[in-house]
Amino acid sequence: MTFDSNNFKGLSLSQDPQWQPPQEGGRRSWRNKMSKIVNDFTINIATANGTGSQSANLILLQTLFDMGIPVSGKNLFPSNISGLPTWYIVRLSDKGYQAPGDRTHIQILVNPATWEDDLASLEPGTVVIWNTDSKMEMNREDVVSYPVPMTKIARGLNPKLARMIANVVYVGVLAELLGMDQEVLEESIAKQFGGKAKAIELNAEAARLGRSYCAEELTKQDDYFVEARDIEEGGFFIEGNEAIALGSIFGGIQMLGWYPITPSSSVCEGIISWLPKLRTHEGKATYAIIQAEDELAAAGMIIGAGWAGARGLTATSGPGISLMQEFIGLAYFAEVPCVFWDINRVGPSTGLPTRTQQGDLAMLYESSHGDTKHIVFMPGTVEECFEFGWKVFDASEKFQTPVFGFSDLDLGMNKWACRGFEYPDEPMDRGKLVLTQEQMDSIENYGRYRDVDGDGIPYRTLPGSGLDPILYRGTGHDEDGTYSEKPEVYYKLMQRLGRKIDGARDYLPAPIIKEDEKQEIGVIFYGSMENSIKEIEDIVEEMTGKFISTCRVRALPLHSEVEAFIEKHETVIVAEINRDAQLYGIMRKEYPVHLLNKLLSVAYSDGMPPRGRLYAERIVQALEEAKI
Amino acid sequence: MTFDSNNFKGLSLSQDPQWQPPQEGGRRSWRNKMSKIVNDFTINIATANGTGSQSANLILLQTLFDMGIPVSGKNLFPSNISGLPTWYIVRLSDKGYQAPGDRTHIQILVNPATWEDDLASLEPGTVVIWNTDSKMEMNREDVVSYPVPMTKIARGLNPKLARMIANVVYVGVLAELLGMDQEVLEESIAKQFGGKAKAIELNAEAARLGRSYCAEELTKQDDYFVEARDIEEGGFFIEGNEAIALGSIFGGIQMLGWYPITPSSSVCEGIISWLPKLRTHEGKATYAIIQAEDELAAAGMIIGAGWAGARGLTATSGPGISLMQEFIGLAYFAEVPCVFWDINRVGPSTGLPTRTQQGDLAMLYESSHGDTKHIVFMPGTVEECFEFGWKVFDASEKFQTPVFGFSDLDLGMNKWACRGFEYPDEPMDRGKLVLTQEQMDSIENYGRYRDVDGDGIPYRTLPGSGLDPILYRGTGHDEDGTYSEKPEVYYKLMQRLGRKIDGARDYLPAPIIKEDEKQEIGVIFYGSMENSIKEIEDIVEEMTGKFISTCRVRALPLHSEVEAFIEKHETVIVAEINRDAQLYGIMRKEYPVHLLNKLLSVAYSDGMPPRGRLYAERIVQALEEAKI
Amino acid sequence: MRERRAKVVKLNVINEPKDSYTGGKSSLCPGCGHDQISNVIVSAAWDNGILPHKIAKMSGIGCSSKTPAYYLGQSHGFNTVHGRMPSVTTGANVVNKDLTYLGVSGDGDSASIGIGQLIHAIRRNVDMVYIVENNGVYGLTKGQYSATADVGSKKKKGPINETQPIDLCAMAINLGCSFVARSFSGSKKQLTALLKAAMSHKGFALIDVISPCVTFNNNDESLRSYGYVKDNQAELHSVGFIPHFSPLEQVEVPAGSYRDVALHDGSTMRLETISEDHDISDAVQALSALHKADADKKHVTGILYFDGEKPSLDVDLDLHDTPLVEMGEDLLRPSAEKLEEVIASMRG
Amino acid sequence: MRERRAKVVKLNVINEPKDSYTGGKSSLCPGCGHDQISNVIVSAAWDNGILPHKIAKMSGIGCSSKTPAYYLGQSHGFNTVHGRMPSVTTGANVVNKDLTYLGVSGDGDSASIGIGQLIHAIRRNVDMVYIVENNGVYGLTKGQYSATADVGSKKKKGPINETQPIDLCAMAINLGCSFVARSFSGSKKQLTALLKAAMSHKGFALIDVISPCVTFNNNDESLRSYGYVKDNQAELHSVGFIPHFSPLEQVEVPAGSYRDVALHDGSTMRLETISEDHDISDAVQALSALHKADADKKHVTGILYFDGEKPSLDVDLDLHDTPLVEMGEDLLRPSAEKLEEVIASMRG
Ligand SMILES: Cc1ncc(C[n+]2csc(CCOP(=O)(O)OP(=O)(O)O)c2C)c(N)n1
Ligand SMILES: Cc1ncc(C[n+]2csc(CCOP(=O)(O)OP(=O)(O)O)c2C)c(N)n1
Ligand code: SF4
Ligand code: SF4
Ligand SMILES: [Mg+2]
Ligand SMILES: [Mg+2]
Repeated sequence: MTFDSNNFKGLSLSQDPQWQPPQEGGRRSWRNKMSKIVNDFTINIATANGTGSQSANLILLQTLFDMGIPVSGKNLFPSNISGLPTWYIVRLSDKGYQAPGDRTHIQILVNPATWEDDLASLEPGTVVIWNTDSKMEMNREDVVSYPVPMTKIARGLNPKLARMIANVVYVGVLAELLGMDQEVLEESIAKQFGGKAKAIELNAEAARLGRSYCAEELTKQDDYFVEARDIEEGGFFIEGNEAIALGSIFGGIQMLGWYPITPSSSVCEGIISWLPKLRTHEGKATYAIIQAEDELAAAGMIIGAGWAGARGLTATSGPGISLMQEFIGLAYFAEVPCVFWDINRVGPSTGLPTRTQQGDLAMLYESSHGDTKHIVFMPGTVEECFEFGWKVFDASEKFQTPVFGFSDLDLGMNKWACRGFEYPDEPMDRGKLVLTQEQMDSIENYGRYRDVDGDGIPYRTLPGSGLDPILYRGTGHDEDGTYSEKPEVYYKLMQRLGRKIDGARDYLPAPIIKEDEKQEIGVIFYGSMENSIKEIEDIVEEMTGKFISTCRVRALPLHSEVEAFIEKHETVIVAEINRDAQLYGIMRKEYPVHLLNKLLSVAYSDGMPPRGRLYAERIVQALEEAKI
Repeated sequence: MTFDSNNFKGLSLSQDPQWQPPQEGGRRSWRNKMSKIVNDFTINIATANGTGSQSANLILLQTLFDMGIPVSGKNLFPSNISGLPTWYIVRLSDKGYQAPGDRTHIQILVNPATWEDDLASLEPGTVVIWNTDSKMEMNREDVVSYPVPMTKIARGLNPKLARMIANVVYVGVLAELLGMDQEVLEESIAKQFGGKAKAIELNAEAARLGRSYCAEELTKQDDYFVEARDIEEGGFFIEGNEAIALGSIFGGIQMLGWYPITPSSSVCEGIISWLPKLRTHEGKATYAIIQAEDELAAAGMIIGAGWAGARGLTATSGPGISLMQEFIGLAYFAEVPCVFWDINRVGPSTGLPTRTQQGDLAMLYESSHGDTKHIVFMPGTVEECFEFGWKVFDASEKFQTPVFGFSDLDLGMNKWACRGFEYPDEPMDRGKLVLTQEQMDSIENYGRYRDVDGDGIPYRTLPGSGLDPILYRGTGHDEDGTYSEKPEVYYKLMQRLGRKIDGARDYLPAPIIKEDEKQEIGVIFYGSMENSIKEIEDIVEEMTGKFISTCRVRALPLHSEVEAFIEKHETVIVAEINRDAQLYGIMRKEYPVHLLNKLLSVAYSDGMPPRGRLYAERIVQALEEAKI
Repeated sequence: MRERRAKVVKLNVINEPKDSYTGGKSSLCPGCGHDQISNVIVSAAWDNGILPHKIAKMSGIGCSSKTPAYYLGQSHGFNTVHGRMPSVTTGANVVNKDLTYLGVSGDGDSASIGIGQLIHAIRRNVDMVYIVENNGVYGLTKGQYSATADVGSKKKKGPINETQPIDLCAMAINLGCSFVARSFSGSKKQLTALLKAAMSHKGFALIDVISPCVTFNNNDESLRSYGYVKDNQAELHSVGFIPHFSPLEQVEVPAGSYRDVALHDGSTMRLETISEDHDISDAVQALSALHKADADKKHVTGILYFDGEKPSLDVDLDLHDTPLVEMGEDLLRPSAEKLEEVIASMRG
Repeated sequence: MRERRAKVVKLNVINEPKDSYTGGKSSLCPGCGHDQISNVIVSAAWDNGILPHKIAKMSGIGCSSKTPAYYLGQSHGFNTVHGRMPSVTTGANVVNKDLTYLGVSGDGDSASIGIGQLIHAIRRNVDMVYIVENNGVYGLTKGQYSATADVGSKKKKGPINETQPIDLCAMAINLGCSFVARSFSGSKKQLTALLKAAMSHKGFALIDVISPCVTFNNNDESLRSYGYVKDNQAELHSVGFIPHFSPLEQVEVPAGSYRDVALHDGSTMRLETISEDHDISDAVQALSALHKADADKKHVTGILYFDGEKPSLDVDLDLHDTPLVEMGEDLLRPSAEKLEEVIASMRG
């Protein structure tokens, strides 16, 4: 008899089925080594959700960040509200690596539910800081064990909130153990709790107690240390989704129609929370927000808004995109501007709602039945989330077509270090709008769907303007918008639509290319893989002695520079986070055959953010196989 | 100011924008030529829908067919109920060509609305039989004009029904003019009207009046004649959709959940009308039919039926497929058998609901968000519609996955000559069902999603059986069906699903290959293009002197013989009825690069059934360009 | 020279001739109830003196949903997808609240695929008129049963049609819809009055109009076969022959009384106009009247429920008076300083 | 040797212990109303003596829809997609009418995305029990408002929540649903009785159960912020901290009277059990009771409407007695002769 129960045990970073433990000979004996390891290790914190560990972890992250240490945090949370296992992975890396590393160096053990599996999966020599009040055993001899009575310490402070405060205790222990600055730690606590004095005091005290427990009762037996670095001015943490929200607002969003779904909800909730502060005029709203009854309605609403002449946006994830397919086809065919953000989670179907993937890309590009093709923006950083947040609107109105933003849970729901946002450097592009009779008169032979300028993009009038009204429709129509089933009319229309979208190629964000001189190996990637690419580069170099050039694709249809990049390199690998090699597939379809000869694919997806070593090894393997 | 009105004027076969009238020198002077043209011409009948012309046209078709003449009929009807222009194209061809030809040889003009355009588009020398009661002018001198007072003749017979009977009058005129057998004609009328004696008499009389009017008042001035041929025994006319309906019933359909949409409704209506006759047991139904509230519900219903252990089917068209995307992903991921027929009409969006296209193929193959891949059956003849009608169920239960049938309006809603249907030659394959405790005990380490046999296909139990119950789900699950977010569990599951569908390749219908010895040029095509391929072959040969081999793909994922076919030929063209070269795209993605070098694409779509010359010319052009 | 007398053209309050409100030629079947409704729309819009281009015509998919091409040729419109017109209208409405939104739908469009969107547009009280051209069948797909009440009272029912019909008016009243009325396509006077009131109403106004399909809605089981026709020469007819009918005669029923209307297929339908005593602010009374009418196999017409106080969606949203679509970059894009403030707040 | 006394295990009418009806451990928030309903399901199924494997557990997506994992571990089930459980159940039901279909859904699942399917399952009178675990919020996506009535009576409303809630019971009654009841997750006795009756009913049985979400449903505006908590130490709390609550106390309200129930957030809710005089066959009376309760800001519980005569879908379909899934090739595939006959008829 089988049904689901809470078996979330033992999610560890080394569970890639391909992964092999290092060979016996290669294993360094940790007890003999005394060299300091500074700012280059991974902390894995195993808790349960709903316990408040999230804020403790954010305090830890903020403290490290404010010490100037390059750091990243990944929240691996379950698809429920309270009580299920959650892991938080903090990676410190002077090299700036942001992917979860290959292994855990420091394990915080708080959650009895995953205790045994977490423990079992650790490599020898790992540091384990564990809650002695959890009634679980510490049965490994080959790790560095730091027992801490976290709950007891917390209970001493505030018995009612002990479950919650215990989390801050381990932050204090870590601070002492690794040598974190107490002042910075307390500032981080203050940031985390805004102005709430009582909460700040309570948490600061818990951290101090953790710290002094460590100082007094534990002896440092490990090599891990942190060291402050020069601080980049003005940096802060932000989630990709909030950056998109802000970008949308600076892009002049007028209508938000949405339906909640993880991991996209925070795009909309970000917009909802920022709009009143940023876009109120004479005490009134300059925007409309509607929580729709479902994704079909959300899509319909933004199409209605686009038809009426406004900038409408929705954000959703895979299941929502599937449900919006019919409407997307309408917007494509009737040429209505509207913006869809897909924050990808793991599919197919409901899949793993709280895990990350790049599995919807192919679907977005060819959304809806019949012959279609769509513009897709693919940010890879929080800065780009903001930038593309406003640019998508311009593209959508310029090309009079639905435009997708494509991000994922990893980029969208984790906090990333951000340098800041650049204010839009161009005025809003509302596209070929005919707003006055004068403008109308200047157009020769106006028709809603007539290609007057030869770029495939027609002019349009708006409802209420009194200028050339038409009945928009999803059925066949001629250049004036009149219903038509004529073969040549349909053929011409479809060819124009094809040209229109194709013409967007080089208007869209160009790829970010970093070229190695030798131009031997190129790696093409996109989106959140940005956060792993540096490590991938380094590991490939370490393994093969070869340097790689990288090309981060930022939009579909593919910019011509992507093709040029492939042209220049001997071998090019397309690395992505899905099973079916979706971007690689698009390239296979579109590129001249001589380029395909040098194109290889590394596609992998298991719900985890992309690990550097895993991709590096697969890239090396692909290179080797290709040589045969 | 523009809005749609009834401008359906002038749909003619020569309106392909690429089409050029023959050069001056090449134009034969029709008046001088006296050679008989037998069984090799095209009749175009321009009427309005709702006038009853459909039955007149079917009588004409049946008469020619029963005389043993290879004939085909295409109904080009509008997306409304009554009063809009409709064309019926009858092609006679001893060579067996079934595509609409390059031009009209005989035009029946009845509809004033399209009169002028229809007339204007005719080539000099065309025969025009026109209704003098239509109050329209016959202003061309260079055609062979046969004026007939059709309405007046009809009114004489029955004034109330004159609008309707007038249609049978032109059938009578044609019969006389071309030399059709009166006896066969009257038999056809009798067939058309079942047992209804009065209707038979009325229509037979109308045909006789038309016939005698022609004999008495007109002088034959044209070269067109029909001649009886040896009759193939047992042939009959049937629409592809009805053949699918019958196939489904002989495939043991248990549940039909549907929502009306042109051109798929007649699949369901066929099932609905045949089931009571074929599948009643002890006076009760052995099937359940539900007209759903929409396509989402229809999909849900057949998934429910499949989950419970029954054979469920729905039929729809593009917009419905778009709406079913989320559910299709669920069936893929939870591995629930169910069958979806897509009778393709012209997209995107509502598109041209009464025109034909192969525009949904790419969407079917990768339906739903995330990484997915599906089995698609693609019949090309009415016989195959029947055969695949039952085979899809076997495939779906065998592979425990949604299976698509893919047809189109042309194949589905036109009447095609059929030799008969073969009774299923295999018992129903219900797949790996565990129905008893004994069976269960014989499986080592049973788990709903465990790959016991290494073919990626697990075993399953049914609700109500008391055997190993599980909670099916669209979320991540392990081999026992238990909820899991573990990376390695998800990875393994997705790899297995990949292998499972991939493994279906050579189980599915192999392509139909006709090889030319030289193996120079190959043409790959699918579905309803079958009806044009012979003519395409002949025209290409005529134009280039080269013979071509053909390969009709009948399923996705692609059978290994398709690859072998490409391997063998120097150049291979993929010909299809869409804009974006969808099958070609799939091949580009999946085939080794060395094969892609010889793969060319000819994709074209304007809503019309594929015309032989148009494709042949584009094939020749592609070949020439490739040589540069 | 003689003075030429200009032809006298009747103008409405804003000096527009009726012609400014007409549309293209209908391609529906002769006699279809929907065409009568189109005529009423033209009259009501003209009577109400709305600027034609300040009306937005919205529809879904179906014979009914095609009609926006046949009226108000000077208005923009959107013939959307099947069953989803409410959401498109909602989105348009909130960004341009100054237009009069006139939605037309069918019973298939509204009661089956579209019922969720209809319900939620009612719940939000979107400021629009929503006409259901209710014929009990799917006209455009050739006569399948829909989920609403039959127009004919004696309709023989196949197995599918055992299913209880949905009364959209009762549903709407129960949801607190701010304006609910029922009428008949042949009751031009009543319908015009209702439509004028609905267009003036701020909020969601549902008008369920019984609008017979002359081609597919009839008493015979075989009605779903395209070839079936309804006169006594039935068996003489051909596949695909659609007889021509004249539109139904005008029927105006005084408040409180009823009339039996003969339909094309020979059946009759009983129309009762709701009495003047009916308290349109009492939802339970309205529901009770509908349930009673249902039991008595008749249709009660007129305004059934009205709530003039319920704020419409645009009001709920606290929108600025200027429609959003008329705002420029100055209002839509916050300043660079604002961005600095945002970033500063993030830096904490 | 001493004789070991076997532990006495209570068995039901079919000799099954209650254990045969339990499921996996719940992963819902401690104190969630949904868990109480799961317990009732276990009891009611056991009491009714249904063979566990003859029950099918169906659900959509949401905290509520996860619960099938927590009861009836010996039954097959299907946790489908958001809002679409009714159609899946309909398909399963008609091919295997011998199972007891027990659907569980949430208010988001039922009243928003799924309202169309719910309505049409009711219309068809699919033979199933449909429990709405109604908490007025989207629990699983962290507390957005749903389209149903608030559980707390004094809930402060943000702008979106001005929107009139949908009363699913009133909607169902209006549609002629054959069994309509309302209850409260904390009224174990009443709910068990209702559920037992519903499982025995042949036709669609809707039970709308008020089931408080202890984590997101509370009186404060900030309830949509995940970090918000509800005790007096609120401001001490952290991001992502979900306090533990005990389940609400049992409340049983005698017919005809009412009781005020205190919720976790300190608000109260008035529950009234419908009086014994209530005529459950009178739809208008039931609607009127609901409209009145709404006006009085209370919830009326108990069986509100019942129609034991309405044929269920499987009956309408005139199915053979043997469930379709149990038929073999002999019944499902017509003979070769039949095919010959078909072809002969085509040849005409
Ligand atoms: C998604 C989708 N499904 C199905 C159809 C086919 N379809 C066109 S109109 C129609 C029904 C229209 O019925 P109704 O709304 O009652 O309008 P009527 O024609 O009766 O006026 C259907 C099912 C479609 N266009 N789109
Ligand atoms: C198509 C789709 N849209 C959105 C979601 C995200 N989602 C999951 S549960 C849920 C709402 C659940 O609310 P409700 O039904 O009231 O259940 P509760 O959690 O309150 O018990 C939503 C919107 C989804 N899974 N699928
Ligand atoms: S089919 Fe019916 S609804 Fe459609 S146009 Fe004809 S009469 Fe009207
Ligand atoms: S979030 Fe609310 S509905 Fe969901 S489990 Fe927690 S208390 Fe229950
Ligand atoms: Mg209708
Ligand atoms: Mg809820």
